[in-house]
Amino acid sequence: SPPEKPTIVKCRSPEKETFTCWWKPASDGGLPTNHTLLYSKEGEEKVYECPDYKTAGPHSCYFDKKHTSFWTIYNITVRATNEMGSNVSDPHYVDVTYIVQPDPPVNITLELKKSINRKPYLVLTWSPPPLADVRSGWLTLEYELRLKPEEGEEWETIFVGQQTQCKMFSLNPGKRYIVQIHCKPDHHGLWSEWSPEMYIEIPTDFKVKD
Amino acid sequence: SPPEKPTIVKCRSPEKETFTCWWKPASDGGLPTNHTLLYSKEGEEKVYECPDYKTAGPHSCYFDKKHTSFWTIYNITVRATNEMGSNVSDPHYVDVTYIVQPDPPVNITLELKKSINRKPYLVLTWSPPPLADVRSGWLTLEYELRLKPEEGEEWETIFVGQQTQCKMFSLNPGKRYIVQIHCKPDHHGLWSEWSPEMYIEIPTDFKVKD
Amino acid sequence: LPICPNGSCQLSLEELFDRAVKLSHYIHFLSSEMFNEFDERYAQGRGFIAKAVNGCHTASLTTPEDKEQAQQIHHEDLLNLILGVLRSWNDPLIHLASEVQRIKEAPETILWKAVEIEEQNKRLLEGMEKIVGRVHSGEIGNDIYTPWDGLPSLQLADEDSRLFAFYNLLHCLRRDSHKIDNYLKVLRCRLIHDNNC
Repeated sequence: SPPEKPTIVKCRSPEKETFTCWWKPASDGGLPTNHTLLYSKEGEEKVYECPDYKTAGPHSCYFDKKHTSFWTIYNITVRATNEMGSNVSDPHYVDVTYIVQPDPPVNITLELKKSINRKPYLVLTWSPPPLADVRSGWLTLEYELRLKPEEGEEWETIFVGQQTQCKMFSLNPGKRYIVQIHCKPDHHGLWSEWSPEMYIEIPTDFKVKD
Repeated sequence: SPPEKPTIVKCRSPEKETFTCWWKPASDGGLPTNHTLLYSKEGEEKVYECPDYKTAGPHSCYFDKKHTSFWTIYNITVRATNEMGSNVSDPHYVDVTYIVQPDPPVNITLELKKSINRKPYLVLTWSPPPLADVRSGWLTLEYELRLKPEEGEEWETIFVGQQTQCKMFSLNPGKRYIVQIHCKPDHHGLWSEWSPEMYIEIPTDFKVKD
Repeated sequence: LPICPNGSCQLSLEELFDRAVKLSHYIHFLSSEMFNEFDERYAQGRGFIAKAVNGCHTASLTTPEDKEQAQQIHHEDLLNLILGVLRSWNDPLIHLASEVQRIKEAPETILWKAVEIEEQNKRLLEGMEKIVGRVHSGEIGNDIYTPWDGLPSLQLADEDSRLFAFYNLLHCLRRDSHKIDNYLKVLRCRLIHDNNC
């Protein structure tokens, strides 16, 4: 039988300059099936085929800079074809600005300090992911951090806007904390993955480096 | 003896519509000396005299809207003359685009709120300086705020871009903080003075207005 | 998410203007940084600013020089002017990106910016043509354009003259990219936010 219609899973752009779409084949009706990704741009009749099926791996289409425009909305479909016929996915509309998902922040540092009233506080600093840092002003990122005691269940999440440092005051001496940070373009776009887990132990009575 | 040559001290525009230059007279050779400010504009041979020596006080020249152009270089000199002769300052090249220094932000409000996880955070709001016309888009301002515990030494400075409000999370309960804000045109120009100091006390355990 | 009434999707004019302003801001930010880096490294004490007076190839385009002029000009004329200035920079930016490589010890940051500005300028031109197409009642004016004949001066043997040619081009790029950014911010407030930004 003809193949069932495939599904476009997602499209992502790491830096608002290029983007990639992935699809999931459905049943191939027991016959060799190939897939063709077709797209048109808002306001244009012309239909184009995927410029590069290779770069991003199987069942994917990679749009390089030349093929990426963020002044238009892409109408994307995937057609599955075998000798018995073909079937086309539902259309997937893509506006590149809405699918930007940066990489996680880097160079995260945690430092314990003591305020004048001897209470410990934690200073976190981090840097934007390399790609976004190079394009500051073009890709403005916002950050959110989360932390919880190692054996605790609930994360405490704090949105810190565009800052790349934060002070955490209310920490319990003697506790070991897990800290992670992620980022997202301001306005539209998606949160990055969380950065790798980092650990910090708040000593019960600790001396500050003078 | 003839007067020594004067020096043009600085030129400033408070709202990217008019500008003023100030000069410093040198020794007047013991004789009554008067000063004439002359300028020419890029692309024109004609030399003009200062349109208004009064409005901005002594040793100044005020250029109203009619006499102020952007993206064009003014070549400004000041001539000191007494009965023995005259002397001309070095030329001062000015593009008004780069000398905009606004007044500080106004209507600053500080409000303590409690986040879902019962942690206090501070909401600051402010307005652009009245002189600055940000509504038309001709002038776009960026803001930066600083705060520090009253008895603390180090200011913490936070750049907030074009927003006119900010949420501050990392605050130490029981502390009294000093807060100030200043602003600058986007891209070019100079930071305004800091707004007057404002104080806010973070209570150790405070009830949020429900 | 994008507006997709009955399957035909379209970016709103507001969305197009927001992206154009973000891009023009970024291009001017880069142009300004590139000029400052070049000025600090190659132009100190050479008195180039006095010579740079009236040296821009786009000087013949009558563009608004103050707030009143920017507010009085009809938005279609201002949009066409922006298109004209952008088009006039296509050619010099292509050559700048290649000629900058030949400057002695040109730092990587200047090289990278020259290429990035050339690419983003083309991108902004694409966006402006889209905006003009949306806003324009009549045909998109293709006539505003000023040619650039500065390539030979970027290749002069005499170092001082060649460096001045670069200085002047970067000075003009900083100026014109700032004009475009400023005009787009004024147009956005006028057309999208009813002059109440």
